[in-house]
Order: sequence, then structure tokens, then C-alpha cells
Amino acid sequence: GSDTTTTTPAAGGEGGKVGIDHPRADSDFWNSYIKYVPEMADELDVELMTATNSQNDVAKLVNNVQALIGQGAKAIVMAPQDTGAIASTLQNLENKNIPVVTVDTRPDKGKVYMVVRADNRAYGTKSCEYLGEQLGGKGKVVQLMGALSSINGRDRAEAFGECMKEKFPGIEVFDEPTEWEGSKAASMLQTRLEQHPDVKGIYMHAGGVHLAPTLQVLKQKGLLLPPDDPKHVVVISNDGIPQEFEAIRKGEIDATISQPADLYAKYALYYAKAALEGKTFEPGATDHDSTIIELPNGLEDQLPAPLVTKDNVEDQTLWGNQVK
Amino acid sequence: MTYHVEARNVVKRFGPTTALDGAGISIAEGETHALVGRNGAGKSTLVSILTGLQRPDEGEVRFSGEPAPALGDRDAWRQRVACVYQKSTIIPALTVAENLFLNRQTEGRLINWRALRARARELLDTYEVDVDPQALAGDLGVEQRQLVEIARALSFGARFIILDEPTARLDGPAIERLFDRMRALRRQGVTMMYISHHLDEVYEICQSVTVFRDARHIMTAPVADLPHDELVDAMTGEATAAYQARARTPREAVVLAASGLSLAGRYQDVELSVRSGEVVGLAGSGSSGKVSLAETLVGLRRADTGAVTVNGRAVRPGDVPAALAAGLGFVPEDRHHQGFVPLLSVAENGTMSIAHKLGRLGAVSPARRRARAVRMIQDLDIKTEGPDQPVGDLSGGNAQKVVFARALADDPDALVVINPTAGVDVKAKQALLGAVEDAADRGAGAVLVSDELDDLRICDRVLVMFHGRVVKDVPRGWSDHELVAVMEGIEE
Amino acid sequence: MTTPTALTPAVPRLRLARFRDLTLVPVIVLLLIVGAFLDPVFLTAGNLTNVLQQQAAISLLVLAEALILISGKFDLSLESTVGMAPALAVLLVVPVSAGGLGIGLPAVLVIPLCLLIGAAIGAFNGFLIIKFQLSAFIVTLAMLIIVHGLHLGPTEGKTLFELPESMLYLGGAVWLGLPASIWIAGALFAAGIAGLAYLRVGRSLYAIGGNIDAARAAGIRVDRVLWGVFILGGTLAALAGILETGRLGAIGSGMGVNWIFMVFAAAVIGGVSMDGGKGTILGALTGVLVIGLVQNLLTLQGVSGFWQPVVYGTIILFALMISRIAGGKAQD
Amino acid sequence: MTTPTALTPAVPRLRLARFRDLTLVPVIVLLLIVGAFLDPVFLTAGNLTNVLQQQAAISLLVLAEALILISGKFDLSLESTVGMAPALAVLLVVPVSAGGLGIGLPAVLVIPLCLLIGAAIGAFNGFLIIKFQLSAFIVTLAMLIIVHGLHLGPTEGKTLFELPESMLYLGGAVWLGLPASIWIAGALFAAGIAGLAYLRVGRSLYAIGGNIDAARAAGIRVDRVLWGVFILGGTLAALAGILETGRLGAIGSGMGVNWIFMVFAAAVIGGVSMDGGKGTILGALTGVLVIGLVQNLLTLQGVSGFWQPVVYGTIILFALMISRIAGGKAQD
Ligand SMILES: Nc1ncnc2c1ncn2[C@@H]1O[C@H](COP(=O)(O)OP(=O)(O)OP(=O)(O)O)[C@@H](O)[C@H]1O
Ligand SMILES: Nc1ncnc2c1ncn2[C@@H]1O[C@H](COP(=O)(O)OP(=O)(O)OP(=O)(O)O)[C@@H](O)[C@H]1O
Ligand SMILES: [Mg+2]
Ligand SMILES: [Mg+2]
Repeated sequence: GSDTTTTTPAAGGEGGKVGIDHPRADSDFWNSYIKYVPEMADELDVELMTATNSQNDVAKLVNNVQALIGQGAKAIVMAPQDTGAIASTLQNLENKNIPVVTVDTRPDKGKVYMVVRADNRAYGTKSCEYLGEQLGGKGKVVQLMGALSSINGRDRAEAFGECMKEKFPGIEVFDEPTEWEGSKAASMLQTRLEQHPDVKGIYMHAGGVHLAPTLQVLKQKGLLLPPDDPKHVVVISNDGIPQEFEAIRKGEIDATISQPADLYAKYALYYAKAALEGKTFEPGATDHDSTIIELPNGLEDQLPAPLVTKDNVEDQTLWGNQVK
Repeated sequence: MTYHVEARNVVKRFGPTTALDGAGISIAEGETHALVGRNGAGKSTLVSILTGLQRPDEGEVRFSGEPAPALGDRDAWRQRVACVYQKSTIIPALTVAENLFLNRQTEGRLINWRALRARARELLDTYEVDVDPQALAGDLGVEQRQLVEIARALSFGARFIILDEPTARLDGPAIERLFDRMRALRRQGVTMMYISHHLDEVYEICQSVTVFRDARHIMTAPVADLPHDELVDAMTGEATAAYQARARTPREAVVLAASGLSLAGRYQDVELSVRSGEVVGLAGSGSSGKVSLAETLVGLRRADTGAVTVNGRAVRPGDVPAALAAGLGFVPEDRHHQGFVPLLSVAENGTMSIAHKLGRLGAVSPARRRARAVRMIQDLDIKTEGPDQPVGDLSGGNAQKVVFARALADDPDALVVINPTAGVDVKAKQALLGAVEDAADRGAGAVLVSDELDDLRICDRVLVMFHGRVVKDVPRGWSDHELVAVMEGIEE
Repeated sequence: MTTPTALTPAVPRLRLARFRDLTLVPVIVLLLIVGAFLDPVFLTAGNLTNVLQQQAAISLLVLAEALILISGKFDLSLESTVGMAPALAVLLVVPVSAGGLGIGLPAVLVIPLCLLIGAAIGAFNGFLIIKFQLSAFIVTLAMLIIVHGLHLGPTEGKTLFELPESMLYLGGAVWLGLPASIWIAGALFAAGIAGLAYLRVGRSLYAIGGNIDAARAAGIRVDRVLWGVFILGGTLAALAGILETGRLGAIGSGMGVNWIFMVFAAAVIGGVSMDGGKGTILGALTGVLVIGLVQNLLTLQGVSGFWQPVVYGTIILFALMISRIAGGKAQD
Repeated sequence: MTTPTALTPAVPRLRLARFRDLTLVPVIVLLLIVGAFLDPVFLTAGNLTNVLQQQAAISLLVLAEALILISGKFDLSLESTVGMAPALAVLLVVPVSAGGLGIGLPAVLVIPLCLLIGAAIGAFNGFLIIKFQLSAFIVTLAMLIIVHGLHLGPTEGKTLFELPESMLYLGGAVWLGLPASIWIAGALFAAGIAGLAYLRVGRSLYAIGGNIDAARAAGIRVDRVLWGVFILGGTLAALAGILETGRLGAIGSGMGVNWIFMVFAAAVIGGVSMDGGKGTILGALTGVLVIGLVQNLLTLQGVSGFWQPVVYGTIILFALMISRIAGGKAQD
């Protein structure tokens, strides 16, 4: 659920300006997030500075943070796509007493006030469990991986692989390093289907880039069949964009895991504001269906990432059903 | 006896071409030794072997009886031999001063630019080369660059100096100064090897001469008792008569005209009219503006004022295709720069400007192109493996013939040729001048720009330019002395 | 004096020169043999068709780049055009509800519009490079960035899923048992090979790339030809975008991104010189095939994503060496 | 023969040539003025120091590339060396528990090791390009891919953040009130400027890049010099990696990725020719500064990420035009 928090905005914008850096502008998920940010800032009455964008480059992120501090940011929201290389920046911010909320990724080192993310390992595990059950524990599965240099891609791939090995040893997994590129995904999937026409399941790391090419290849191979067809290929995606929901409704894919873009934006700002107000949090359940866990370098609020199938695809609280 | 420089039984092949086939040369201490031969005889190839730039496939090189240094040991080579190469070794982006002292800017660790400039100034003064040492070499004219190269080679203090066609781009006075310099060096005991297609130069400053033909050594003899005809016959391998300019009567029709042509800084108020069947020479000392004028006629430059007409029709200024379409054919000044595309074949280079006539609907028929090229090769006696050989692999003179062939390809009504015989051998020169005269006999008008008085002899009249103006119209029958005096502005 | 014998060596030289375009053929043969041993699927018609289809779009970029390189210029911005031209064309025709710009041009115009946008980008590049005499490398580098921005900006980085049918047709259709994109790329390559060999304007590219001043002096309208090449290049890139859109079923913001390096690699190992004036379209095609086969083989073998680049780069280096040894001439 | 009057243009021409290195200075001044108006923070010492520090690492790559370009060659692989050299050096010294390879060399060796790895990559590039006479563009493109793979492979794409102290020192230290990386980059640029102006070997780069045959004829040991330049380039890239590691506190798998385009852009708008033989280190430095200032300004202004590339590319184009107009010569 989303709007169940009971925060009362204490004296609007008391603590000062919040600087925010967006990680990239070329993926559907992040674009939704970027669009939610100002809305949520209004809702939560946070004084937001003009957002910067680090275009998936941690060096740019470091520069941007420097600039935001220079312009008077009192708290920083960021989404470092490289979780190691941000360490000295976090150290710097800690020295300056500027609290940091990170979104989507958990820095390996350096103090953070709160990490707001859904557990990417959980995506991998959930996807593995869904596919494993649907396929009855046997058959061949293709995993369209993201970039190996991205922590999220790696988390999903590792968890998926480990789970498969442990729980469904009868399933053979083919890993395709697509670098988040639709073109590579299409070519690799096509080639793999040529080699193994009996592939029964597909796990896509990102619906935004993998969905259309996958459907296109399946269609070309005559494998885009309704779920009740014996030759149907089971497809599970991660992201939760509207097009995935559409495909679920049509029976083209079976499931997705909705990565909550709206909640990312909302709770990032929520915690930034709380930090400025001097609030503290404890590990444990929260008022918004999530749990806060303790990290060596801070806390992490693990937001819910619901599995969406034909059964719940019409749920209007899913962010993918709210975007226009 | 030990020679100062000796090359024995040298063989050098480039793919299917044998550039040197057991050739050799022996040069005695202190003499100035000429090496002559037709284009492609292998002279420049021997130069690159004698200067350690290329390794011979067979044979050996000796200096004062000692075997030549290893190819990698550039310093040892440089102590033994200095060279003015046929191909420019000027680096355009560097200043004249630095080009002069390339890789020897300083004895010490750090370069002292002021001192370098002073040394350059001094060197240029010694050789009476009037260029600013601080100018970029790329901004110099062809001739000035050549002078810089010569000054550089002579300044090494080497005991052996090779000059590969140093005069091909120089005008009369500059050649005289070079020869003065060479005589002085000879008095100091310096040995020189001199390559030129101007045989009278050979007689003027060399003591002995070696002739190459078809990659082989033909003969070596003292210059003094070698008649001119015999030398030419040795080069060509057959009896060759001296070139005889033909007599012609120009017709009435004006095929090429210029009126009121001016280009700031180059030439002013030029009037010119060339009749059908007439060859008009354009002469002048360096920087007189003759080349700029000729380039304007063909559309390579656009004049500030005035108009050019071909066959009575005005040609769009500064538009080469329009000029070609109007019936012009031309040979540009510097073949490397504007003449040919080195990677393309003889056939393509030769037919580039008539490609539209070799096929329909924008296509070019390779067979027709080849046929045209075979004819060109025969007409101008181009030494090549065939129409498909890249022009970049031809010797200098033969490349020039290809450029010439293109100018003639379309049977032009008007022909503009700039220094057409630069670097071309005796026989080829006859062929090229003959081609100009043939064109005139067919009814074309021709403008011939040249620094060489011999070339100008085929002209019906010679326009002399001085400081950008046409100062005199000299009819046929002039003497060298007379014409030079006008060119130098000594006599009006 | 030139005896007829002097002409005889022309034949072997000609043959050698012909072979030089095909130095990669042994590499291709080697790949096919090795591939057949490594994986039974590799040499099947189905798989080879896939390879061709996968390479169709990028091959058009290689064709475009080969033309531009031969005429002595450079275009990096092609890769951005691949995504931007179709995206913008789609935005101009689809309704606002599908993310469109609300201009609402008729949907049948989407392909002509797309090609026109590609041509316009090429024309603008040509304008800056030829008329302004700016460095082609850096102009097209800046344009690579700008054009990609003009894709990201109006789409706000979103993938466009709702496309007009015609946009999807070419990339997905099958003609006579083969994907349409293979036919299209094949036809264009054939046209390129023939045009560069037999057309006056085709030959003039070599002249311009080989010595621009000489080309000008020979009466070739250099600026016009160069401009035409840039426009053609942009148009081919837009067409590549159309084929790729059909293959992927959507236009993502990453379409075409990072292709340009592969494009250069294909052209150069195929014998096209970065210095202009050298190379053939057939050679470039062999370059594309080598790269496609290597990628396919790596996928079939399931080489770990971490080590794929190493294997891949090493194979490119080997192809380069083989083409160097077979070609016999130093490269530049 | 040549009248003295013909010489007069030489003097103004020379002055112009001097200025040609500095055609970007007006652009920099303009950026500073515009920036000061747009954002009060921009012209503060703190912000400008940040800009310099942010550009320190990439500027070393520009220095390396400028040297290589001036000598008429090309190196794309520098960007991969930035990440790979430090990563591999660290893996050689840290224990297996920190992700190391278990070789366990002494930690004090990490910096020399890193530089050595960079030099080795440069040497290998040089070997292939000079001895094998392969195309520099394509060799270093393949090496870009391979070297990056040699970074991804052993680290499995993971970020290394347990680093020896010495690895972090240079990028983070402050000397006399300024970050050490600024001092280092400054010193190296000063050395580059002086070396190219006053050392024979420095001048020989221009000769080689300007006319390699002439350079050889003048007795310059062309191969040795070129090889040295490639090795120096690799070493500088490794040093850039060390500075960047210190600034970021860790070595990510994306370090250096996509830098090379910016590196070329900086060098070329700074007046270094892609054709070799032309340009100065000082000019390249102004190019780096322009790019750094533009990036900083875009960040301060918070230009939307979608449109940033457009603004950015347009500014590069303008810088290019200004340097074209001020320089007065066609670019290549
Ligand atoms: N690099 C090369 N590659 C292929 N063939 C070459 C090369 N250099 C020279 N040749 C060939 O070797 C032969 C001899 O050329 P060389 O330049 O030595 O002639 P030359 O006597 O100097 O002629 P010219 O008087 O025209 O300068 C020519 O047939 C030429 O085509
Ligand atoms: N690149 C240049 N920039 C400025 N002035 C030039 C340039 N080249 C030539 N000039 C000037 O133009 C005038 C005419 O030059 P042009 O080349 O037409 O003379 P020329 O008669 O051909 O001389 P040469 O016999 O030396 O080739 C001279 O005053 C010369 O100094
Ligand atoms: Mg010669
Ligand atoms: Mg002249």
C-alpha cells in the first residue's frame, strides 16, 4: 500500500534544502521515478533543489554532489549505480554532517542515513521461484541479464542463479549478458532459441529494455502463444512498467515484479526530510508494509516489490497502473 | 682505386617491378658525378639506397671502401651522406628554421629558439634564400621550399651530398646560385651526386656521368669527352634527334581570352587572347604571378575583377567543371598536390575529367576506360605495368605524363599547361611538347607557363610577367639572354 | 618504346588487388569451420539467417560509414540517428496519449519522415564540415551527443511501444522465406558495390578521398558529392533505425548507442582505410559478417559475460592481422 | 628574385600562429562571465577548485592523447586503462578476502605496479601498431574492449573498495591548500608544454606527425619515439586511474568508460589535429578547461538530464566554430 503514512509535515521545509541527483535518464523505470519526485516533494512539503543527473556515471555523481553542497544542500538524495566508488563522497558528506538517503542501491562503505530500495536479490529469488514452479522444476530457462557492471543486475543474476541451483536443479539456465541493450537481448535470445528450441522460460532483468525484443523474437519463432498452449514460454519480467501489465493482460508474458518507482521517490524524500528534522529510526516493521533493517553503515527500508500476475494486474495501487 | 662512394650490383624490387637490376655507381673523391636516365630508370631508388632509407635486395654500398652502416644507425648515415630528395621532406606545420635544423635543433639538452632562429637566418643568408626563418614551411611556395631543402642538405657538412633533381622547381637565377654553391663545395673537396633531366646542367657542373636505363647501368664516362647526342642515345637506347619546334600559322578565331583580370596581391589588369592554333608562353621570374594567372584561367582561382572566355563564351569564374565543360584542358603546377590521386590507377587518373564520356546514365564502362588508357599510354609513352597500376607507384616523370594525358583526353579547344616538363626526361619532354604542338596543329590554342626557356621555344609568342603585370609580348625568335633580361625587369 | 610486354604483368596485379578486398574470406571460412565443430547449430540455415538478420541494421551503418570513410571524411553521429530518426518520426505521428508531440501527421508518413530526418541530420553535418570547414571528427562527435539528446528530450527517455504498423513492417516481414531486412541490406550492398565500381559519382568518392585537391582540379564537384554522401549516410542510418525498430518491436532510448565503434571495426578490418580513398563495400561487408559470426559464436558457446570482451577483442585483433598479412600493405 | 615585400606577411602570421593555441581563451572568459551571472557559486574559489579537481584525471588522458595525436597516431584504449590498471594492481596486492587474486605482492608496490601495467598496455599497443604496422585506430579499439574485459573478468564486475592506503592518497590529499591531483596534473602539463617546446624528442613528435618519411630521413628514430609515446600514454592513463581512484574512494567497473570521446573533444577543440603534426599541449589544456566549465555550469544550472546532451553538444560546436574562426584555417 502507498498512502498509509501518518507523517505530519512539521513546519514546512524547516530543515533546509534537499539536493537530489538522478542516476540516469534513459530508462523507463528511472524516468517514472524522476517524474514522481517533484509530485512527492509537493506532497511532503520538501524544499527540493534543482535535480542533477549523473547519467549512470559515478564520477559525474561525485561532481554533482560537490556542486549541490556548494549550492547549499543540507541533505542529499542519490542513487549511486556504482555502490563502491561512492565511498569517499559519503565520507566527505559525513564530515560535513550532511545526511544521505540512497535510493535503489546500498553503498558498500560510508555512512548513510537510510537506504530506500526494494531488495534486488529478492527480485531474482522471486523470479526463480515463480519460473521454477510454473515449469515444474525442469526444462530450460534463458536469463536476459542487465549489465554486469551494475550492482542491481548482478544481485538479480546471482540470486536467480543460486536459487535455481538450490531449489530447481532440474532447470538449465542460460545467462545472456545483454548490457541492458535491447538489440543484444534480441540477438542473444534469438540465437539461443535456435540452439535450444525447447526453452521453456525467460527471465528478463528489465522490462523497459527487454520486453519488446523478447516478444518480437517469440512472435517470429511462433512461440507467442497463450498460457494454456503447451508450447507457451513462461516469461517473467522485472520493473512493473505499464507495457508489462498490458502484456500480462494479453497473456503474452506471465508475470513481473513491480519495482515501486513511486515509493522510491516518496520515501527517499520522506527520509531526507526526517533527517533534516533530526528524527531517528529503528530496525523493524514500518507503517507502510516494509521492514527497516540494520546495515553496518546505516539503515535500509526494504520496500515491498509485489509480484504481479494476471490475478492482480488490475490493482490500481501498482505504480504502473497510475502513469499516464 | 677506392672510390668515395660505391654501389655494386644493386637489385631492388617493388612487387612485380624491378627498379634496379644489378646496377651500380662508383664516385671518386671530390668529383661531382651526374646520374642520368629516363623517368623510372631507377635513379631515385638508388638514392634511397645510398642514403640508407631502403635496403637493397641484393648488392652492397661502400663509403671510402668501408661497408655502409646498419640501416637503423641513422646517425652514421647522416655523417656520411646528405641528400636533397626528389620528394619533399619539408614538414609544413613547422617553421623554416626548425625544418632547417630538424633533429639537430640543439647540441645541448634544451632548445634555444632564439639561437636557432639566428642560425637559420645565417644559413639562409649564406645561400641567399630570402625567406623568413619564422614562417611556417607550409606557407612557402614550391620554389622556396625547394631552396630550404637545398640549404638544409648542403649545411650538414657531409663529405658526400646527393641532389635528386634539385632544379626541377627552380628558376634560372636560383639555379645559378645553386651551381655557385656547388662549385664552392667542390673546391672544398666535397663529393656530389647530381641527378637532373637537364643535360646542359650536367655539362655545366659535373665531371663524370653515369647513365641508367631500364634499371641497369649502361655506362660511366667523363663528361668532357662525351658528345651530347651520345649521352642522349645512351639514355634512350636509340638514336634520338634534338627537338625541333614546328612552325605554325595561328588561325583567326580566339579560343581563350581574358580581359581586365586582376587578383589582389597576385596580378593586375591582365589582357590575354589566344587564337586557335597558337601557343602562347607565359614567363616570369619567381612570384611574377604567372601561375596564379594560369590557375585563374582554368577556374582554380577566382579573379577579383575581369572575365575569362573560352570560344567566345564567358566561363563561370572559379568553377573548374565549367571551365572543362567549356573546352579547357589543363596541367596543374604541382602534380603531387593537384595532379593525381596516388591510389587510383593510371586509367582512372587519365580519364577522370572525361568520365562522363565513357558510359551512359552516370556509369563508367571499365572496358572503355581501359581502352582509352591503353591509347594514352602508347601516345605519351608512359612507362607503367599497365592501365591498372596506381599512379602513386610510377616514377615522377611518368606520373606527370598521366596528368598530361588527362589534360589532352578531351581534345580541348584551349590548353593551359603549367610547368609541364618539370622532372620529365629528355624523350618524355619531347613527347609532351610534341603533344602541345599537336594540339595546336589540331586547332587548339595553348597557354604554356614555364620556367624553362627550352619549353618556351615552341611558343608562337611569349608574354613576360613582372610583379603581376604583363610587361612584354615577345614574338618567336628571342634569345635566352633577351628573354631573361625582360623577366628580371632589367630591360623593358 | 613501351613494348606490349610491359603490359602483361597487369593481370596478376589486378587479381591481387581484387583479392585485397577479400582478405577476410579466409577468416570467415575459419570461423565457419571452427563454429561447426563447436556447435552443431552454428552452420544451420536457421542460425546463419539469424546472424544475417541480426546484422542487417548495423550493416547499413557500415555501408554508410564505408562510403563516408572512402571519401575521406568521418561520421560518428550515425549511431544516434539510428534511434533518434525513428523516435522523432513516431512522435510526429502518434497521438499525445501514446507519448506523441500532438502534431498528429498521418501515420503513413512515418517512414518517409524518418528517412527525411536522417537525411536532414546528414545535411547538417555536411553543412558544418564542408561549408564551415570544421573537423569532421569533432563535428560529428558533438552531433552524436546532440542527436541523442534530441531523442532523449522529446521522449523523456521512455521506450516508445505504440508504433504505427508501417514502422514495424520492414524489420519483421519475411519475403520469400528470408527476413525482409536481409533482402533490403543485401540489395543496398549490391547497389553500393556496383555504384562504387561503375558509377562516375562512385569513382569520384575514391578520387576525393585519395586527393581532394586533385579531384577538384579534375573537375569533380567535390562539395556537392561530399554533401550527398553525408545525406546518404544519414538516410541509411535512419533506415537502419527502421529495420532495428521492427526487429525489437519498440524504440528504446538506447537504440544504436555504442554501435559506432563496431561499425568502424567492421569497416576497417574489412579493408576500408581511415585515411580515405581506399577500401571497397564488399570488403566492408566481409567485416560485418566476421563481427556477426563472432558474436553469434560467443553467444552459442555461452562465454561468460565478463570474459566475452576479451575473446571478442582478441578475435578482432586476429582478423586485423590476417587482413594485414594477406593484404601485404601497412595499414593506416 | 623574391622581393622583400613578399616577406611582410610573415610577422602577423607568426603572431597569429602563437595565438592559435589560445583560441579557446575567449571561450573560457565568456564561460566565466556567463557562469558568474547564472550562479553566484560558480566563480567562487571553492567551485573552481572543484572543477579543476574533477578534471584532473581526465586531463591526464587528454595530455596523453594530445601527445599521441601530435605524433600522428591514435589511442582509444586509454579509457580502459584508467580502470583496469589500478584494479589489476590492487588485485595483485590485496588478500583473497578482499577480492584479490591471492598473489599478495607487498602493498607498497601497488602504485608502481599500476603504472607498470599502464606502460605495458601502451607497449603492447605500440608493438602491434609499429612493428606489425596495423591500423592504430582499430588496434586500440580492440584493445579498448580487451583491456576493459581484463578489468571485468578478474573483478567479476565488482567494485573494489578495500584499497591499500597508498592507492587512495594521491587522489585525496591536499597540498598547500589545493588537492594534490591538481598539482600533479599541473606539473605534468607544464612538463608536457616545456618538453614539446624545448626538447628534441618533443619536437620530433611534430616532425613524425607532420611527415613521417621526412622525419625518418632527418635521422629521427621514428619507431623508438612512437613506441615511447604509446608507453608514456599508457602510463599517464594509469596515473589518471590512480587519481580517480583516490577521488572516488573505490575502483568501479565503469571507471574511465566513455571518457575517450570527451578526451578527443577536448584535444581537438583545443587545436590538436587528428591528422598529426599540429597542436600544442597548452591548447589541449584549454580544451579540458572548457569542457570542465561547461559540465560544471550545466550541473549548477540543473539542466534536465534529457536536454543536457543537446546543450552540451551545442556548446562544443560553438567552441569549435570559434576556434575555427579565430584560427583562420580549415580543420581536419
Ligand atoms: N615504392 C614503390 N612501390 C612500387 N614501385 C616503385 C616504388 N618506388 C619506385 N617504384 C618503381 O621503381 C621504378 C624506378 O623508380 P625511380 O623513382 O627510382 O625512377 P627515377 O629514375 O627516379 O625516375 P624519375 O626521373 O621520374 O624520378 C619505377 O618503375 C617506379 O614505378
Ligand atoms: N600562399 C600565399 N599567400 C600569400 N601570398 C602568396 C602566396 N603564394 C604566392 N603569393 C604571392 O602571390 C604572388 C604571385 O604568386 P605566383 O605563385 O602566381 O607567382 P609565380 O610567378 O607562379 O612564381 P613561381 O615561379 O615562383 O611559382 C607573389 O607576390 C607571391 O608572393
Ligand atoms: Mg626520381
Ligand atoms: Mg608559383
